[in-house]
Amino acid sequence: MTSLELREINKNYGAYHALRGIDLSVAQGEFIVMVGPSGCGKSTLLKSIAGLEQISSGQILINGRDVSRQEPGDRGIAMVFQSYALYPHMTVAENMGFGLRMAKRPKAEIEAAVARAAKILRITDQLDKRPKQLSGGQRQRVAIGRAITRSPEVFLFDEPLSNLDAALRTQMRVELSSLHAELGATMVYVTHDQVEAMTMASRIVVLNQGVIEQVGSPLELYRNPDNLFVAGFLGAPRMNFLGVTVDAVSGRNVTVSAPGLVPVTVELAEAAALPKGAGLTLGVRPENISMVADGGEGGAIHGQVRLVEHLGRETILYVDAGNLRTIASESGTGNITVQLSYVAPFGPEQNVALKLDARELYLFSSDGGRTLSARKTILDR
Amino acid sequence: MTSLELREINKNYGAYHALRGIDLSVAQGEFIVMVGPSGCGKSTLLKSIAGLEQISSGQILINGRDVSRQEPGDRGIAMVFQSYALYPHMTVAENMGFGLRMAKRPKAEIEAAVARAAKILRITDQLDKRPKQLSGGQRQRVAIGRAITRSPEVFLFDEPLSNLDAALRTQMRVELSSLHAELGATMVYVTHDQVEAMTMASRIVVLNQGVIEQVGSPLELYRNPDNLFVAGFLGAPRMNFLGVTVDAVSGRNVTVSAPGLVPVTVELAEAAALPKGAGLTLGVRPENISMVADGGEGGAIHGQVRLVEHLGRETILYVDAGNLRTIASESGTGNITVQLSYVAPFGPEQNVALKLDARELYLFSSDGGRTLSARKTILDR
Amino acid sequence: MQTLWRRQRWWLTPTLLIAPAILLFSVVILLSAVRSVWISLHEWDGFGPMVWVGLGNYVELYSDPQFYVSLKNNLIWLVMFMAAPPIGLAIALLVNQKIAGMRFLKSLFFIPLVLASVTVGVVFTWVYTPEFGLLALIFRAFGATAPAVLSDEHFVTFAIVIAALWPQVTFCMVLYLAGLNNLSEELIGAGRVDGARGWNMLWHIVLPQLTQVTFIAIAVTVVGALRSFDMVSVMTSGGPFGSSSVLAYQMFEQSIFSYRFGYGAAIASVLFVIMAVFIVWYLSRIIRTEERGG
Amino acid sequence: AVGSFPIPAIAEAQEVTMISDENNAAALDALRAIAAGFSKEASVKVVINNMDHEAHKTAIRNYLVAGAPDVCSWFSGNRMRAFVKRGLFDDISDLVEKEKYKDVLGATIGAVTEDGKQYGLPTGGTLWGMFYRKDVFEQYGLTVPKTAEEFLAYGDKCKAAGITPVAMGTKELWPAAGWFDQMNLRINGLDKHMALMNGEMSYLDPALTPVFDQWEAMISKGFFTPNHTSFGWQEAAALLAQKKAGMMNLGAFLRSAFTEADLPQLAYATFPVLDAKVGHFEEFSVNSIHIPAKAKNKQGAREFLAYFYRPENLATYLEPGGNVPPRNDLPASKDPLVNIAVETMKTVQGTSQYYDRDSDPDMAQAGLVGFQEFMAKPDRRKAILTRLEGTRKRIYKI
Amino acid sequence: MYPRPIPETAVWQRRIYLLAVVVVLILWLCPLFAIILTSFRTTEDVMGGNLWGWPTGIGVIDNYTDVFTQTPMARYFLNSLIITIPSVIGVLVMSTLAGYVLSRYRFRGNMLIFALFVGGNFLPHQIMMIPVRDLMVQLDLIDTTAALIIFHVAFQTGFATLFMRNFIAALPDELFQAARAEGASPFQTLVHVAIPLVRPALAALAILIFTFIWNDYFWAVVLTVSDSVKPVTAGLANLRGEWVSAWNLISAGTIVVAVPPVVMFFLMQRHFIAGLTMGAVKG
Ligand SMILES: Nc1ncnc2c1ncn2[C@@H]1O[C@H](COP(=O)(O)OP(=O)(O)OP(=O)(O)O)[C@@H](O)[C@H]1O
Ligand SMILES: Nc1ncnc2c1ncn2[C@@H]1O[C@H](COP(=O)(O)OP(=O)(O)OP(=O)(O)O)[C@@H](O)[C@H]1O
Ligand SMILES: [Mg+2]
Ligand SMILES: [Mg+2]
Repeated sequence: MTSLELREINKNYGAYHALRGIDLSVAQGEFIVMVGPSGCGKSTLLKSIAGLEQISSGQILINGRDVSRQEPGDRGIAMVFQSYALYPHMTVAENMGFGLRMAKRPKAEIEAAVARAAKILRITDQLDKRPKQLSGGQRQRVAIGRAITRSPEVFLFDEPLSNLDAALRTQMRVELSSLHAELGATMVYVTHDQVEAMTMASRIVVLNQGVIEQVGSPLELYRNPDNLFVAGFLGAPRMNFLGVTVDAVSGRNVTVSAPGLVPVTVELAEAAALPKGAGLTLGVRPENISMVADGGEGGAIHGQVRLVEHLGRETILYVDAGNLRTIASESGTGNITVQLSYVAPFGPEQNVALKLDARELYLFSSDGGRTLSARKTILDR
Repeated sequence: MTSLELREINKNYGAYHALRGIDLSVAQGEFIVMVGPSGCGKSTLLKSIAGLEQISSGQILINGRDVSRQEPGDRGIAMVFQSYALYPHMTVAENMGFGLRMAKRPKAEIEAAVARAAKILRITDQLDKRPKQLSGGQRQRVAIGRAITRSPEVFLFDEPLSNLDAALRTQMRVELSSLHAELGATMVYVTHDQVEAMTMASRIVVLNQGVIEQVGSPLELYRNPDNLFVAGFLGAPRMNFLGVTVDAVSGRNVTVSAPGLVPVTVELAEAAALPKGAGLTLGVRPENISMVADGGEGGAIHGQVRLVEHLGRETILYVDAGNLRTIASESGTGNITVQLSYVAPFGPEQNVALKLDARELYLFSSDGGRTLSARKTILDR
Repeated sequence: MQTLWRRQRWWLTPTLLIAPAILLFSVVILLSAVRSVWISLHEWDGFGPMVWVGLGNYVELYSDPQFYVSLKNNLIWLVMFMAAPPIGLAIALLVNQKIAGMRFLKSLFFIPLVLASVTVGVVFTWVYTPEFGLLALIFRAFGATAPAVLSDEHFVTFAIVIAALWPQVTFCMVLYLAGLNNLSEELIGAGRVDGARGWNMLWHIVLPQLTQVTFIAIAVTVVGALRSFDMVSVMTSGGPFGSSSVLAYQMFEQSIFSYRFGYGAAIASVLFVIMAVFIVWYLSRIIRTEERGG
Repeated sequence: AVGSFPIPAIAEAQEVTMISDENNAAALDALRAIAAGFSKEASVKVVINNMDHEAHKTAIRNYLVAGAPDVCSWFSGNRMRAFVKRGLFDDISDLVEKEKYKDVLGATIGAVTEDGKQYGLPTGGTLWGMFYRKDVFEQYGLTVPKTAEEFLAYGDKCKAAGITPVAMGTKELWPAAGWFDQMNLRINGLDKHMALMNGEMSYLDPALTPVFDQWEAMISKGFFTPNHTSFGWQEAAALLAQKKAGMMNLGAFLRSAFTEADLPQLAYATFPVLDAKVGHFEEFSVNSIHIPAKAKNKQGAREFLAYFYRPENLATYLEPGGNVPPRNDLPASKDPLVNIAVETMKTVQGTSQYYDRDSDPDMAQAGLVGFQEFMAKPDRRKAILTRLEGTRKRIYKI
Repeated sequence: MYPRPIPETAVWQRRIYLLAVVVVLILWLCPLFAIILTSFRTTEDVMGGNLWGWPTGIGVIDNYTDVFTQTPMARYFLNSLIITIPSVIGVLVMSTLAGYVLSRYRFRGNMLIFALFVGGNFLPHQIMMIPVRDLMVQLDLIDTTAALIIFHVAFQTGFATLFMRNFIAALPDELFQAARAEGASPFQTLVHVAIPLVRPALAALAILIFTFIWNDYFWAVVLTVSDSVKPVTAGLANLRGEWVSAWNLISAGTIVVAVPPVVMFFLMQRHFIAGLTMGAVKG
């Protein structure tokens, strides 16, 4: 059953076109995670669904009802605001119970719901404080608590865990997932956290400049991004993009190379007439690059280590690959990011060779960045 | 040279003791990252350093001057507030230039500084907007911009990147690091992001309930946590803690076991008189566990897969290890977290055996969680 | 019914909420205002038959020298009264401290507003009285003779405005006291970090947060200046020889003393047109400020 | 004289309400006592609502139109006429006839008569004249000036002695007009004065020239309190009491400025004769009491008026305020100033009320301002008079 | 809080500050002392032109008792309360409702209605005398407290609406959005969100409106004649004579009449709470 349906949603702020023709259909009980760069319109979309922003055109249906003209309170939604929007004059408990109180629920029920939410959120001992006496993360949890006490049909979460520490975040993630499972409610969840997106979502929606770039399951998006934008957006550190030219095409295989890059062969999604010498973009995730000390064999790229970041066990290396042309890289200077899942014995200024995992290469057209390479298999569970 | 020195800082909110005897000495140009659970007092400490909260006792020295009684504006600090605290009546550009304007800097200089910060923060085209018209992430960047235009002696950042998307965050991380290198300013940086903490910090300060648990370089803290709290706090997913009893002690080696856990031997920091049968906590990071299908050899723990989370390349598995007693685990039901750096072919309900990396085991005393195991070597750069 | 209500609630509720105020206000105030305009087109002594004179009253007003004197005085009032908001703010800032006893002192600061305007006028007359007045006493202490300000065509309005400022400042003080309680601590903190203090803090951080209050304060001050009546009536009756009259007083004088309601209403209408200019400017400012998010 | 069934509804209708503007506490008490006496005698309840004088002037326009009481205070003369013309006061000629008031009222009846009908009863009058302190006169060897020349001499003598010849406070405007009235009466006589008051004479009439000439002479000689526009009459009267001024043109209420101990020093003199050919006219303002046309209980009001107007009642009411009784059959007052006034009134050939009571209110307002301005800026005489004339023309549609 | 609170610990600073405030207060209230001193004076003293000097004779008790005996002051006091309290409540209710709608709803004519409220506020009220009187006659309310209450509520609503609108408009938008999202009806939002947050404003408004209505005399004169409905200002005016004004009594009366609004101010300060909206939103 379709729980939430967005039809051709447009939203203008004066001359600024914040949402452009958003079409999305969400099934009952789905967990939709919305990601996209800052300012792409995620909050605007959530507020539009909630009815807090008047959409400029389009239709919003919740459980089949057209709610486009309905009051937010009548839409059966609950929302966690990015800016929290806590009632400063109410205690935490009052903040969380407010929605139920407005719905004239019995006191005992309200108290029970608040206590339950507080327990999940670990703020039971903060219930009598007021928002101004709370830390940022505590405020954020109150904001979440306020939404979950109401048990609505659709939850709208706007970066609800951004101010929590890792441990709490992991835990909240699990809690929200189990809440989701328990209530069977539909959730629309905005986050910038890759892990949250990957682990919680039934489907991820990638938004960019007010447009949906791709919708799909997390692994689908990760393994088979529709385009360069999605490929670059999911995965941290992000995929490396190299400017390459076509050397040869044979059936569904294309060989590309670039100055400083040993020719590599990539399988195409479909046989295509790629003229020789055409410019394409080659994508390779940092984790699909392995390193050997210079002189080691099989290196496709040679370069010099610029910066090493140790994340405990993992190591991220930024390698300067000389005259290799990288696209939209972090600092614009031909750096390639490599992520190793071991404590790597490389230091800055060391010359290294990089090996690319041939099965995990992506090819994108240079116009619009459409993905050209073959779909990668996704492991079944 | 000591840039910032905190001496015995205490801060009470009424009866609540938010900071307890904080002692810290920060050298000129250091990048201190402060981490700790939500509500532990990080923001309070930053505000105290800034002079926005009156400390209850103690002393704050900046570049040798005792600033405890000085006005925030005189302390030579700039701060990014967790709540942004943008001036709603000023445009983005005015917000960012305000500090310099107060310092009566020439207009051209202000404009240049603002333009530069805006470029770093990618908000050049937002300069004429007012905070109300910005998205959450854009606001946060303005708040950062406001701090960096001022180029102060000490920067105080309170979760400055929490509302940015991964790509932008990575980029901002690099930008802030290079800004740090360029200015040589001292930075105190609060974050919940493990990657930021590990990559940016000269030293990490772990705060817990108003007390400093440990101070040290990222890898130091990661490899050699002083106690169970620090061990659990750094690293995501967090370290697994198992309740174990001492089987035998021989010199600096202790053998521990538990029902469901094959005895393992751990090297102690120093020879100690651990009575046989004494209760200890064994720590092992998810990444130091490897999995074999049940029946595979070398398994220290046997269990059943509960949940599999695919993060693209990595996989996180939650394994139910039967009657093994785990401590302070995420959902309290004897789950062990395993992180594999490959797309793992395990599915829920599958029986598995877990192998622990013997060199990477940690032992903690059961009283207070002091680390008992030997120091792990840290790879030199 | 229930669903109808829920469906229509978004416009019904605000309509119902604002209806009583609009209803009462229109019936009592607006209708009266309209009737005043109607009256201004007549010659009328307040009880007899009204005689239609069209724009006659306005024509007469146009050539009435007293009208220009009053108008000029109103302008003086307007300009000088603009001192009330800043002084009121200054006092509000002075007393906005939590110290034992401050609440009591605050209440005392408030007294000028509650004194009957007759008394205020009289007291200030005492201040200005030649020979016995406070001003005279002070001047005498320095061996000088105080000017008889209330007898001087040129000084008299200034003297009255000063008296009228006393309660007006208090009025603004109360407004600002309320406003100062709505300041955002966080913004002030940010300003402190940015090095704003003293005047800069006030000007760049605090005042912008007080714009809404300042709007109110300016409105009441303008209203006070344009409606000024009591003080003129008590202190000089518009004298000496009409030189301190203001439009409202002239209107009152014409209506009540001279039994010329039509003429009085014409003055009021002109006064109102002047105010309308201000109101338009004022509202456009409010809208602009709000759009900025201030 | 009322029905035997005190049914509440009727009793309500039988109530007599009165609005007074009595500000003398003792006089108000007397009024209430009279009301109480009437209530007892007639078993009709009398409710007295007292109002302050200034507010009453505003209020009466409203209550005469809507919510009228049964009896109200007001002023005789032109101010009464304004309401009579609008039919707002009841004709009480019947009462006057029945109680034969004409016999006891003498000339003052004219003040409440319009077109031969009476619309009110005069209550108390104020006789205006020059007041001075006997001890001051003794101290400086002054004598009461009886003629224009004597007055000028008096003035010079005062100036020499360092006191102001005439205390004057024109903040309330009317004292300047009173001075004009006095001079005009002395120079042009009552008829011409009333012609001016009634709008029948021009303010530019040459007859007024000597008035303003002589007045200007006094002003330029500095006979009046300097900065008189800063002073209300009370402050000016204080100057007299404090021996800083020689005389003051006012009514007997001026005594309130004197302490109990100083009162015996206060003396009255008529305004000096400026032209011997002109008869003796005085300014005598009379307050009055009326029945509004919209009164509910006009019969009760008449009964109450009759009761109130009994000599003994009227006397107790007038005594505290020091007002001159309109009836000639009242016992002598304990107040010597009142008795002097009564005596003076016997020789007077005619009275005016006061500038602002005699002239059209619109004109009066303009005139009051004009005279104040003249006193402050005598050189503007021409402009002022031209302005007044313009006002007169407008009002009387000439 | 701004200005920055002087810390509790700086005892001396606090004392000196308080002292400075008292000094300013004394200068500020200079004219008031003339009134107080005058209310102590005897009539002779007043007539003697002793305005600023020390009273030569003490007439305090006489003066203050006269205020109550020469006029039905007690009755007037009661009337004033009967008029003022419902009026203030009425004004607060109406203006809060209207201000809320005007600040939180965008609809066509919003600004026009607001302009009318503001504009009505600017009318010189004397000009409305006759129309208002006629209205009250038509409603058969003339000479009742109801007439005064209705008029005051209507007239003050103009200013009060301007006041409340601006204060409510200054509250963060997100709070209202949150309430809407939580299904609070507009009225519930008003009661549970807006009103608690504008408490200082409501208190200030209550004080001001109370003062204005308490001090009104003009409309009392226009709309009432009976002592049984007149407010306390009438008593004050009654102390002024046709010719003679006993300033000592008037001063005493002024002080007596001024007491309730000052007490009101003192009590209402309880609601002047700083930082009410702290912690509400990030921004
Ligand atoms: N004004 C206050 N009154 C009482 N308690 C307060 C006040 N401000 C903060 N606290 C408490 O002090 C503790 C520390 O707050 P702080 O804001 O420093 O936390 P934090 O470490 O920044 O947390 P977060 O990561 O959630 O931002 C919290 O438990 C909070 O509830
Ligand atoms: N009231 C407004 N007026 C004009 N522009 C606005 C307004 N509100 C938002 N915008 C613009 O619309 C765009 C989308 O904003 P939105 O808040 O939806 O972004 P977001 O995707 O939530 O970003 P973030 O991740 O930073 O929160 C932004 O570029 C923002 O500047
Ligand atoms: Mg957002
Ligand atoms: Mg914090």
